[in-house]
Amino acid sequence: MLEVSSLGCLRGERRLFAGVSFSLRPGGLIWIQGGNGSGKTTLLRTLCGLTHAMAGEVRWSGTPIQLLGEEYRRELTYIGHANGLKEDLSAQENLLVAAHLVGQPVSRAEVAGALQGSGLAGREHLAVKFLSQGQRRRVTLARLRLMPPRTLWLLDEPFNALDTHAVAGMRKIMENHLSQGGMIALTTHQDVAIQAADVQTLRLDA
Amino acid sequence: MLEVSSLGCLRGERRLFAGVSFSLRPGGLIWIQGGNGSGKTTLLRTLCGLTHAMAGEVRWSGTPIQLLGEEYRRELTYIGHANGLKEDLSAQENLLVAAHLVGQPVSRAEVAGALQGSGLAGREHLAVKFLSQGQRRRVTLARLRLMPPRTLWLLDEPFNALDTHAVAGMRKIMENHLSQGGMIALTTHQDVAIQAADVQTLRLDA
Amino acid sequence: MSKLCGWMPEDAGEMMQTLRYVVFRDVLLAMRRRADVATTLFFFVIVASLFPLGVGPEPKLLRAMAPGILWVAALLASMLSLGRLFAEDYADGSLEQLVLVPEPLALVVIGKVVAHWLVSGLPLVLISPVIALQFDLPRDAIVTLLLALLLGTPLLSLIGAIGAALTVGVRGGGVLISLLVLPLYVPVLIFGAGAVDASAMGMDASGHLSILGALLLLGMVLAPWATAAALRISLE
Amino acid sequence: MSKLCGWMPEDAGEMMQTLRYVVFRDVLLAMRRRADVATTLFFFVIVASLFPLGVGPEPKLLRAMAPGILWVAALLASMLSLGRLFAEDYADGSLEQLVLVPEPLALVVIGKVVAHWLVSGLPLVLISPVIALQFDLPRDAIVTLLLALLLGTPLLSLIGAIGAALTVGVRGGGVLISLLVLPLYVPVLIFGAGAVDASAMGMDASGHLSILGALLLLGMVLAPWATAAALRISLE
Amino acid sequence: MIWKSLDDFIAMGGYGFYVWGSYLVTAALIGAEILMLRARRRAVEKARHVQIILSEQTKHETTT
Amino acid sequence: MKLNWFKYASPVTFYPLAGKLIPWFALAAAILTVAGLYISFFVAPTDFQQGESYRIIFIHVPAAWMSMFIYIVMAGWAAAGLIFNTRLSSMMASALAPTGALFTFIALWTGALWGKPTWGAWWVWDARLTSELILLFLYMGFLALHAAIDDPRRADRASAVLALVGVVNVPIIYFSVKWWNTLHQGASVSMTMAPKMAATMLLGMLIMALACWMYSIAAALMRLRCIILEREQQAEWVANLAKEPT
Ligand code: HEM
Ligand SMILES: Nc1ncnc2c1ncn2[C@@H]1O[C@H](COP(=O)(O)OP(=O)(O)OP(=O)(O)O)[C@@H](O)[C@H]1O
Ligand SMILES: Nc1ncnc2c1ncn2[C@@H]1O[C@H](COP(=O)(O)OP(=O)(O)OP(=O)(O)O)[C@@H](O)[C@H]1O
Ligand SMILES: [Mg+2]
Ligand SMILES: [Mg+2]
Repeated sequence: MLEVSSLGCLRGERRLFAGVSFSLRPGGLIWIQGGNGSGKTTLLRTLCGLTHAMAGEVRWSGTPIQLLGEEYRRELTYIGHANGLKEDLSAQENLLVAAHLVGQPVSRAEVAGALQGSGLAGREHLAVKFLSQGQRRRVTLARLRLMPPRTLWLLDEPFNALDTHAVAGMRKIMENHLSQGGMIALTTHQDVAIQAADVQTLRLDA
Repeated sequence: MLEVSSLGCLRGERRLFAGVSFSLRPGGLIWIQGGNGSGKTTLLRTLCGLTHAMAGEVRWSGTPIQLLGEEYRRELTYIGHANGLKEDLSAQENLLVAAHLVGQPVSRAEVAGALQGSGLAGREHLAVKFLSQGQRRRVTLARLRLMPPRTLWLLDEPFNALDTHAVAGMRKIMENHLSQGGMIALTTHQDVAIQAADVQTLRLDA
Repeated sequence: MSKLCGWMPEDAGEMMQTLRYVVFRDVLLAMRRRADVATTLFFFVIVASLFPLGVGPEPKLLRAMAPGILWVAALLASMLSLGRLFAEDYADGSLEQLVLVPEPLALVVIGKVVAHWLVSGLPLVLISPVIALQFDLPRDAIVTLLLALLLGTPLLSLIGAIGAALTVGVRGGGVLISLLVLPLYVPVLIFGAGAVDASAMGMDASGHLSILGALLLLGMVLAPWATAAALRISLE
Repeated sequence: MSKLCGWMPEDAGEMMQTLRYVVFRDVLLAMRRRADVATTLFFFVIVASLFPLGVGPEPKLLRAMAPGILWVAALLASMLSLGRLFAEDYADGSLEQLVLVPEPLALVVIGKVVAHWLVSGLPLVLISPVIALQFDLPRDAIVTLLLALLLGTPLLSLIGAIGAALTVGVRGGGVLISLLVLPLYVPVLIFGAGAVDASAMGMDASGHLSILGALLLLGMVLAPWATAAALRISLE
Repeated sequence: MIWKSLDDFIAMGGYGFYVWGSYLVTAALIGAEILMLRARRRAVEKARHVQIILSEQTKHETTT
Repeated sequence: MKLNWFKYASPVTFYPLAGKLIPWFALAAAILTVAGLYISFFVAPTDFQQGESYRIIFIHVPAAWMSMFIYIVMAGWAAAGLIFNTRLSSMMASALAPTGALFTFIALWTGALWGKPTWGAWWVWDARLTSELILLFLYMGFLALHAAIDDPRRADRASAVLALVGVVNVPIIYFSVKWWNTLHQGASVSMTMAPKMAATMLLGMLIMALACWMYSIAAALMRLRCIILEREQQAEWVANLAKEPT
């Protein structure tokens, strides 16, 4: 379980947000909303420990995440605004390497399956630099299709650049993850209706 | 007037599209649709002369654009998927330099006005690298607010990363441009209803 | 619509304006990092100081090597900063915008090269006498060194720009490119170091210097066009 | 949920796997961009071959300079390729992903350093005898050179990684990195060149070599941690 | 007394250029550091002043 | 005791304390400088080997000492800032760096001016000279890195890592350079002084060194106060400061 208590963040001399508290249980989704620059990305990065909070705490199963380190990182998948793909490697290679690096030894067939599911069949071996913007995003998101998935997904604008078909596909993946007891924290400016038992929203607007 | 006749494009061994023909008159908007990787970006880049077409021709007021060169570039504003901002310069400096480079000598006050209109008041002097994803996109799009605008706008996913408020603002700018006799070619996966007299759609799906 | 597009005067002044703004933009970017210029200088000084550490402190040996050392250091300092001449613009999408500027692309290239030289070439020329003193070069040789660097560093920037443009978003052919561009530096180095060498030995260096000057002229005429062509190809 | 997270064995094998895949990834990438590897190598060759051109053909002078020049060239070549060690990963967002890998970050750093050495250090070691022959070094000295480079170049990669990590996301990183790293390279240069020098003069080089070895051990123990700390700070 | 005259003092036994070059440059550098510190201090003070005025204004606006 | 220590480890309490200390250190520096210069130029006798050129020693050696000492102190503060995460320590480190670099430069400059009449060259590749040059590079690296990172907290931490790496390396560099020079004898000139340093010379040198010390502390504290003000613009206590005369 992810618990966030009275988290606050300063940027430059500006207070981005303060007193953010929520908790996310298995099967729960939190949709972080707010205008451009309201601090959604900063919040997500704080949740995965890349940025330090000025105030408050993030706890995973009761322990502050700084104390957990690797144990916490093992539970989480963060997909940021940047795709994190190497332009010179193919989609297949990118996924294979990424999965192995986080200790998820997938086979080539599994990767091919995930890419196929993302509508990239026939482009598995093309260097990522040749792919279109939306195709790159699809490759990045295909990580979420590789089994067995991490528990906590932190997704920053996952639907950016995706066409409607791909958005629908992603939605299904996310619903599936939630129904299996996963957790998702999500930001998006698009109106995507995700069906889940436990959906919270959090507005960060100043 | 922009005329496109039986344009075709190959990528690798793949035929992206072929036989694309349309014409865009003053006040006209063309919405280029298609799934991820269907060739929308490639088409837009061909329209501004960054990519050469395999077949067919693009004509501006009757002359092929390759023959026009600078004269054509003087008429056009292309906003691609990448923002084209320098991270170390402030929003204000970025806009000033960009405008002067294309021979549009704007004043500081005009730039400040455009930024204000884009909801970036108070952040004019912050280096772009500190801005959020959506704020960067807003800075890029603020070029379209600077007077006097170019005639032909080629916009690749302008609404990416924007919040709903900013999308509405952009829509108004675009409608205004069209009503003044401008032309727009646009790609977007989001459903934005732009009110204009002459709206065409073009589907590129394979 | 004619009102929308006809507002702009088409004259040489506008070309100058584009040029000025390209230079302005790049110098501004460099100035944003106050440390940037100083860092290039220090790099030059450090590289020049490394050689004595490797070769040993004998003044005679060092004096013989000094012209070569100084030129290699200059070449490196200029080359290190060249790598990013177009790469950053390419990555953030502003290179596309520069290519779409309604002036000849070669003009934009000239602007970028001038800015590069102002930021990384000129300071280096100015500090070179101090380093020449560390190697105990005679006064004549120091003057020649200054002149040679003044002619040579812009040439390095011009040649380097071609390489930088070719390697923007390379597709495979990269090995060939480095094969082509790196050897182009060699003449600059040979004549540059040769001039200083000659003058350190009390001979006339004007032959070497005039060859450098001729190369510079040739470079100024040809390199911007080659760079512009290379950029268009890379962006395709 | 326990099923979701409990599938993974936690053992040393897994750490090895992470290490192996970091190395694999970076070497693969380098192979895709063979131009980079070639440029490093070329640079080494050009810097080293320039001196005979600049200094003149006296074999005695050349032989005296050779160890120093070869080592400085190696230093600079290794440093040139450092700029890309983390910068590209940072720009495309994959550095964040590497930091989030559920193994100690120092392990990832070791992987990247190993890959960097394989790609830019090793080829240089392998080509060095050829260049040493150009300078007419005796056979013993060439063997010593090989050994010294074999010990020294990994150390260069290790020290360089700290500088690369500190300059991640900093503009002008390429030049700044050299300002940070080159002074730290000095001991490697001195003992490396010293070893070759000693052996060229017919003396025993094992003292120098064992100091290099000791420095390498020290570097292997300390540098990955410093680099990991620097990376975390840079990503903050 | 070591020095016969002021000229003798300035000449420093023929090493005047080197000795005074050392001391005067040192003095100049230290003086420059002090001046730069002063300037920095003044700049901070000015920025702070502006900010205080601004914050007082906004306080005023929000209360009224 | 412990409480007291941490009280002064916070910028809020240290700021006024520093303000009170600065005049005293500045005064001490001024008095010691006058005394030191008097001894250097009017008391110390002429050196029979080098003539008057040796009088450079009274600024050269203190500057060289300070350059090395300040680097170590700076690295110590940087380490404290990194480990205990105290803001003040990191600020102290960045306040010391420019002064240290300044003294390094002075040591180099005066050394070069001394070398020309003594050795006939502005510069020789001697071990001590070379390691002082490298020390200048290390300072410059620290300053450049700090200036290149915009976020002050990040800049503090990154340059602290660099300072620590440097401190591990400084002895290695020092000894390697020393060894390097002894290996290649030959034309290099070794630094020799008058056989027996007269007591007055030593006294002058020590007093000048003390003066440099006092000056460094005063300058670092002044810079520290500026840094505190710059960084804590928005903090309430800084705003309150303005209402009281400083
Ligand atoms: C650029 C040139 C020079 C540099 C960078 C330099 C640097 C240094 C350094 C770093 C020290 C302190 C060493 C220590 O305490 O272990 C020092 C001390 C000293 N230097 Fe220099 N020096 C230079 C030129 C000279 C010259 C030309 C002379 C005189 C001929 C000289 C005479 C001395 C003396 C007498 C000491 C004090 C020695 C001691 O405390 O053991 N230096 N110098
Ligand atoms: N150094 C700084 N000084 C002032 N403001 C800063 C600084 N650094 C970041 N900011 C501000 O912090 C905010 C960062 O927001 P963040 O990226 O988290 O926004 P977001 O909610 O993800 O927005 P978007 O929807 O555009 O992605 C921005 O408003 C930015 O202007
Ligand atoms: N060298 C190549 N070999 C094969 N296919 C290629 C090559 N280069 C590009 N492509 C394909 O060309 C297409 C480029 O599409 P483009 O970027 O124009 O798509 P798009 O319609 O803009 O998509 P999106 O909605 O994702 O932005 C992609 O499908 C890509 O896979
Ligand atoms: Mg965001
Ligand atoms: Mg596209």
